[in-house]
Amino acid sequence: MKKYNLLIGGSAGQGMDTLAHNIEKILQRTGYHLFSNKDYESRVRGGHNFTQIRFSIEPVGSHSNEIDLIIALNDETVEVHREKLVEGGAILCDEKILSLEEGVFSLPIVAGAKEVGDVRTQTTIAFGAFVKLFNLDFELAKTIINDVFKGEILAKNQKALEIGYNMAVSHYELEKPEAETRMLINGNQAIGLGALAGGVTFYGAYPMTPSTSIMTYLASKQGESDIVVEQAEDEIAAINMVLGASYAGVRAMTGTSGGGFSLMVETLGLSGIAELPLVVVNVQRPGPATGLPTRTEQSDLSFILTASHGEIPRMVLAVRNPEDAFYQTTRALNIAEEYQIPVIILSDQYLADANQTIEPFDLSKVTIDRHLATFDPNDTERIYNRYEFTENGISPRIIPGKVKGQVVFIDSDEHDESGHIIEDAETRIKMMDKRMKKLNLLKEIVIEPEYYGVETPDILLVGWGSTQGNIKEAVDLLNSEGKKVGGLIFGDIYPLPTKLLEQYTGIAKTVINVEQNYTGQLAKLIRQETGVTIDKSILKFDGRQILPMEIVDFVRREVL
Amino acid sequence: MKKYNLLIGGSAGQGMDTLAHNIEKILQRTGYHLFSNKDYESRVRGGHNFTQIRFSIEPVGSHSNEIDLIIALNDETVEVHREKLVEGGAILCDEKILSLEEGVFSLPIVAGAKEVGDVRTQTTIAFGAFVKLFNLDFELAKTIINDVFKGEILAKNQKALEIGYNMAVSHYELEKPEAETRMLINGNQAIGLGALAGGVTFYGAYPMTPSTSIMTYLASKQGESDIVVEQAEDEIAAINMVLGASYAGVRAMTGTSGGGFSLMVETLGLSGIAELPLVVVNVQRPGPATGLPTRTEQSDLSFILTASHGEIPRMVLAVRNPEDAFYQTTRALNIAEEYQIPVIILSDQYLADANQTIEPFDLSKVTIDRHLATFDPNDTERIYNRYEFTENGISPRIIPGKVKGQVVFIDSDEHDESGHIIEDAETRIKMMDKRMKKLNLLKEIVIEPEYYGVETPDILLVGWGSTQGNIKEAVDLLNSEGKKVGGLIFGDIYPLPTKLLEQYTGIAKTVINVEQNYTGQLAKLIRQETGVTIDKSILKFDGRQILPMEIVDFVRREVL
Amino acid sequence: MTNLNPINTKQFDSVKNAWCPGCGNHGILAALKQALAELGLEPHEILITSGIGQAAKTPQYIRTNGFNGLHGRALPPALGAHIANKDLKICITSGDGDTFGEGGNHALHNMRRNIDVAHFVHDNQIYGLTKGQASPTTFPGHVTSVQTEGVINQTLNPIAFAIVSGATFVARTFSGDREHLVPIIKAAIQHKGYALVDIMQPCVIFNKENTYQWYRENLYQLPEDHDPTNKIEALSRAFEYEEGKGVPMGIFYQVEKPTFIDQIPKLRDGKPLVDLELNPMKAEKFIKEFL
Amino acid sequence: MTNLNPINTKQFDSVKNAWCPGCGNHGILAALKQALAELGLEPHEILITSGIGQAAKTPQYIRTNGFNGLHGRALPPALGAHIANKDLKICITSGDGDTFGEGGNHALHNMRRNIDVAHFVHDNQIYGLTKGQASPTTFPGHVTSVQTEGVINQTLNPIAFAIVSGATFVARTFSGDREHLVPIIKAAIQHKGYALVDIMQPCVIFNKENTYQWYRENLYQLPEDHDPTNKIEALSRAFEYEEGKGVPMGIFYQVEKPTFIDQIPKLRDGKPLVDLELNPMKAEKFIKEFL
Ligand SMILES: Cc1ncc(C[n+]2csc(CCOP(=O)(O)OP(=O)(O)O)c2C)c(N)n1
Ligand SMILES: Cc1ncc(C[n+]2csc(CCOP(=O)(O)OP(=O)(O)O)c2C)c(N)n1
Ligand code: SF4
Ligand code: SF4
Ligand SMILES: [Mg+2]
Ligand SMILES: [Mg+2]
Repeated sequence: MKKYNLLIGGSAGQGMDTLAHNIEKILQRTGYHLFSNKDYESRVRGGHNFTQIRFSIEPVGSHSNEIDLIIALNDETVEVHREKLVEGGAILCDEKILSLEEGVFSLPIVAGAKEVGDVRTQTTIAFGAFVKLFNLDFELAKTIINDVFKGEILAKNQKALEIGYNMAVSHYELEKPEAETRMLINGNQAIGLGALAGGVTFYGAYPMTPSTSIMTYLASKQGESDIVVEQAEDEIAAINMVLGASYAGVRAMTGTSGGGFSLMVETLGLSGIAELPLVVVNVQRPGPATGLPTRTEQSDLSFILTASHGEIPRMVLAVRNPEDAFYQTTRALNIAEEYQIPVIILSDQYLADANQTIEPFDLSKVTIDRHLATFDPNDTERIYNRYEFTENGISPRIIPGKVKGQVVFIDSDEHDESGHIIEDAETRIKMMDKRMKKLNLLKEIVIEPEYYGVETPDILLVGWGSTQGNIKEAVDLLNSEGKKVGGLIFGDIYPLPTKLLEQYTGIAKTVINVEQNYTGQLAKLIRQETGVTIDKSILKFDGRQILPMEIVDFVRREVL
Repeated sequence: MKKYNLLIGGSAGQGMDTLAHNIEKILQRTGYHLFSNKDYESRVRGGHNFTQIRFSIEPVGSHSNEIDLIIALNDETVEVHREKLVEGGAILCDEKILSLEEGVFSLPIVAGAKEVGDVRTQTTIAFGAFVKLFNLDFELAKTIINDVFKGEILAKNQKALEIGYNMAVSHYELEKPEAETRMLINGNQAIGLGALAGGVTFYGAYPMTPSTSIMTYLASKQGESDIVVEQAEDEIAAINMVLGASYAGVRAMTGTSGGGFSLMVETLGLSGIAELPLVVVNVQRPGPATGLPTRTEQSDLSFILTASHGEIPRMVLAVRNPEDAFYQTTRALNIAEEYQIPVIILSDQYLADANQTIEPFDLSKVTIDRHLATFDPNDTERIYNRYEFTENGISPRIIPGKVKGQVVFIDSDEHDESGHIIEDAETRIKMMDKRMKKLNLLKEIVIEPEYYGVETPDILLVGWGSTQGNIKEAVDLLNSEGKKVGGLIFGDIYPLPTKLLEQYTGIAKTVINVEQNYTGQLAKLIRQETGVTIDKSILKFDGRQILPMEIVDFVRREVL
Repeated sequence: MTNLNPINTKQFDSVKNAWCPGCGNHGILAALKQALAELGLEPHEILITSGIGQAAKTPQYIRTNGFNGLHGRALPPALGAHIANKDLKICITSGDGDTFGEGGNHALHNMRRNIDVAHFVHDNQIYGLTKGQASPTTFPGHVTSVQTEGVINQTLNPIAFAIVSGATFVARTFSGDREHLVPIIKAAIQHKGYALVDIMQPCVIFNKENTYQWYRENLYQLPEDHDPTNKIEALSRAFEYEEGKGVPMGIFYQVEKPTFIDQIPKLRDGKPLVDLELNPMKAEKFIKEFL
Repeated sequence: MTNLNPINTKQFDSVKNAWCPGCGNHGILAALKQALAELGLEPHEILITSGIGQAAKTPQYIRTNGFNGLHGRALPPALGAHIANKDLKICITSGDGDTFGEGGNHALHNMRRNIDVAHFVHDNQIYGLTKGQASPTTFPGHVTSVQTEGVINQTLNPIAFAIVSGATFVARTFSGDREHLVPIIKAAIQHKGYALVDIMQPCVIFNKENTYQWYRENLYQLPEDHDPTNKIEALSRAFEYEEGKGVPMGIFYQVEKPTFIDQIPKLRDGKPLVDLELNPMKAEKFIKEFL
């Protein structure tokens, strides 16, 4: 089936988020696959925001700029987006915005809301009209309204739904999907859920777009789960709180965006030398500095690879979709505790805010491996040493306060096995080796990137993180044109897994990195680690996620 | 002439610094070249500290562990260092530490101090003895004592000098140097002096070893120069103050060590997007975190290359010796203002604390190029735009408050030419291009590394910064053994100058990077930027500077 | 006195603001323009610094020199610019979170320095731009998306904090009361030393507790006989805030003390640093010391 | 009461310290061991956090659980550990610079939280470890290698700062007066809520102004009838410090208020977080919400 693409536009504060949510919910529950993404400005009221929802009976992994239906809550939406309509595309809006003509569903939406007695119900009226237009189940629509609205506004919205439903006519004849149960979830929620499944009981953070919704999601679960969420006075406090909690034996996590991450880097080093498990999520947005707060970019990779003065072992995981976001978060927590290192999860605004329908997470696949040591409290001869030298560099870890007579001492200075400051060269060398050789262990567990495409590609697209869906759709489009294309999309990114990379760069004639940054950060890492030089770059740094068609156009134009 | 190597050891607080200073001063003023370095612990009293002073009638650029004379202020010094004595080496100490024997100048130093009536004069007694031992000019010694001591302790030290001088016998017959005027200066003082010569009038910083002496040096000049030094409440404040001062039109600078630099990285990005000139000195010490506060390392390079979220143009200069430290500081100030970017000067504890005799700085070689624009205040039609688009990306800069009717607006958000927040893709792309293309301009002005050695080397040693002297001495030693060796030592490091690198790596059979870090950070940069893979690595990360002989031994052992 | 003079305020007009309709920031912006105009200041003579937040966007919307820096970092650039050019009139316009949350340490230490700036805290008792988390000035019990069971921390009292830290002019006013606001802004700008003005500013979207109406009901004037030179009296008044007596407004504290610049003779008596001639030869005497 | 019990304090012995002979830190360390012993606490029950500095080395020299973190960051790990395991008795031992300079923002906000910790500021009124620059508590006029014309900033008053910020136990004592020091340390540890103890600690090397003798001459006890529950009275006493009347010592302020943990029912009434069973299946119900 064709993928239908909706665009819902208006200004901040008009209730677009609720409208989009309702539409997504009914599509999801009807059994469609969908992918929706948000484009919004850094303001609370006014401006121009929009959400695009693409749905189909087949999986959808990317947004697209070819719109089938615009739902316009204001004139600006029509002006800005009309040109993106495909042939046969249409606009649904109030009669004051556009009057009835071919391709315009001009409806008395505002009048309807007046009838209800609350202008804010406009969006529910539009929802009702949408349900009718696409021949969706009215009862289902009602359930959704009942879920979303509470109190006195519920009745109003129920009424609005009916009015909207009745003012439209059924128009689109869609293939009906099989009834399957899927989750509708975005990247940040998936990370939050991963934290809960992974046993995080303390989340300390400072608000920063686009990471804040991880915090608010977890905060909303404080009543029904073990988690405690504490808002820090600043990001330095956030990461240090989390380290303190981790030291004391719980699974703890923090999240932020680039600017906040910048403030955390000294403490990242502390986690490395103190050998304290730490998971930090960086939901990237365009920098530098404040940059474009509500938009997307992948420009913190180079920074994060070596962030903090001095040298520590670390692992960097980029998440590619909500499923990845969930499972990788649970894995990151295990890795951090097993190797007693910082693990950084890289996401971005696109993924953070994009709702997708996916298979429900399988909790039986999730394990919580604490890697805690036991220590016999009756063995009074033995003294616990936090930094005991061991073959693989990982010292047994116990929880402070839990073994009578034994203490756990951690130190940000260079130290001996007991954790106390040293000055001598010999101990320093042994401790550096102890810590840094964890990188070798990590190299053994890194997961190879996903390869997608023809077996022996002429053209290899290399990317990482949230561009996965965009690249894969481009691969399909190009291969359907008869090209031989493959995509290699990294999730685990440091230490860099090199097997598939070397294999496919060996085969392909043209290797192209596709990245949402200016300097081609993955390409630089690849060259540094493997010597492989990438031939061409598709780099986008305007705050908007790349479209599959942009990749296709580039390849058509540049690869002959 | 042979290089003489002295080691002065004792515990913190015994006055070793003064003794070392006096010895250095008399050697310098006599006309010797000298190189001295400090090994000290992170404590104020006690522990074991020592200074090594190497001098000769020829230039000396490195320390060495082959000691000719130990001046021991306590037993520990003898125990720890005795084995480093060369054949014919000797120890000068109090009679209580060692009694008279072959190779021991056992003198009644403590008794002498008692005679003076102040135990602290021990070090001046030792100085007096040293002067006699080496047949140096007693009158010159007196002048030095008169310079160093003030008030009532001066008389005591004058007396102590005499007592010490008289208790020793002349022993060493040194070649007399030509009387030439040189400066005796360490790396931090040279940076401070560079700041003064370069027109810095505001230095804002937070104390952190080993960078603090830049601040105290500049603070001590507040009375006699234009500079104002302000101690910030933390490093975030320090760098932001400096940016504010730079914005307001003065030349401003900050300095710190790795941990403080970690806290500054968010603001580094601000400097990039706001296009504000900024010079930051990072005097490196071993990390991660608190690490080894008083020791040396070159482990912040990788970090600094990409420090801060998002992407900005920047320049990174490593300083190799006090001369470099001085001239590069003045150059950094010019570059920062010309390109309106952050320039980072990388030094380290070894260089910071090493006193060296060098040619007096030539102020006629120093220029202060402000690159400020003029703006006609009568042209009321024109509106000044801080971020005006220009061909090379550099916008005319005026000083706020100096042009009636015109305002200067800078912004950490992505902005338009006037500095105001934008959300659109087009302006974003233009602004990113505007800023990032400064990197191309920088590539045109980077200075190639110093090449030292035979014309067509078989073995190429590649290093950067403070290891310059150590590597050069190793090159000499190896070439004197009949090997064909060259050293390529980077000063300008980012953007990486590649001409000589490509030339010599093309010639040499074995390329070896010599670095004071664990991961071979320069080697990684070289591979990333040029694809050149380094064959072998000499990496030292124990907080002690590499000795020329360590390099020599490695080459003898590993390169066949 | 508070009559709007359209000719004078127009020079401060800048780009259209992006605040919500009804937001308390509109009133502060207008009052600030009016105060500057009434003081006869021109755009190029003024520098406004801010951090990040809704309040912190103020410099975007007023035509003066502006340094719209990082979240929490409005003050250090103000200090740097002040040292560099003491002739600039410096104002800081920033939010409660920016000032006392991320930026708390800078507030504390710049008050200790008693630098000559006027610091306007747009105190909406919430993080506005990031959509409604608690700020240090949010009242206990206030439920937000993060403080789901209500705020439990002691409210930071901007007045008491500023008095103890060393500010020499400490006042509270209300963005909804132009008659009170403009004179206080002017007095703060005219004060020599650190002037902290806590401006109650309704956030009509994310703070449904401290609304216009709530402020109107709870704000009250300090008594006529309040002695603003008495630190202890000022603090007693300040604490009425958290004792639930309401929100006192007016000038709590004002004393004359040497400012930062006053105490550095070179800066006090000399030309602004920015006007000094730069010449490498000035370093010649220092080179000699190393010979 | 303050009799040293050698059997009990020995369990706290750790590595040899690297402080200067005569340093005030020796007295604090000894008193802390004594206080812990007298309170019957065992090493594994206690967590001491600190930042970086001479004072901040204290956890190195006492055998308890220890988190010797980054400069200025003694408090956030204490909070994190406290939330994770409310059973740990938490002390913070850090310098005046660590606490109020680099760490000022954390001091402010953790006092607002009224977390149940005992915070001992080794207040030598100087940056000791970095060799004698001014700290926030250095007195005006004090000349250092950076403050070459003497300190010009208002002295941060730890007592007033803590009272205003929300600490619920605020005291000053002297490292040279073991009879005063040990009981105050014990009272601070026993207090439920944030206890801030400003311990005057001579730095015999870098602070030649505030010497043992200076403190002996300038310290004086709060009057017998001082009411530590009266905030305004406590502040008045605190300000005597900067009014040049000398350095008052004793318990300025002590009130009972719900602590941070008290206000989070789950933490107050439940097991420590660290003792909860972790099980992925606990997330099952949350997955359902996305269907
Ligand atoms: C380092 C950093 N952390 C977090 C943020 C996100 N942030 C922007 S504004 C803000 C809070 C604003 O609150 P306030 O200062 O009270 O301003 P308001 O919006 O309420 O006027 C936060 C947390 C940021 N921009 N930078
Ligand atoms: C981020 C960072 N900045 C600066 C330093 C350097 N530093 C170490 S201790 C210290 C000050 C110590 O003063 P204080 O806290 O009063 O402790 P004291 O040594 O006086 O006991 C400083 C500035 C550091 N270690 N880390
Ligand atoms: S969210 Fe609140 S503070 Fe921000 S503009 Fe809207 S009303 Fe004002
Ligand atoms: S320098 Fe001062 S604070 Fe540090 S150990 Fe010595 S006396 Fe104590
Ligand atoms: Mg606010
Ligand atoms: Mg101190």
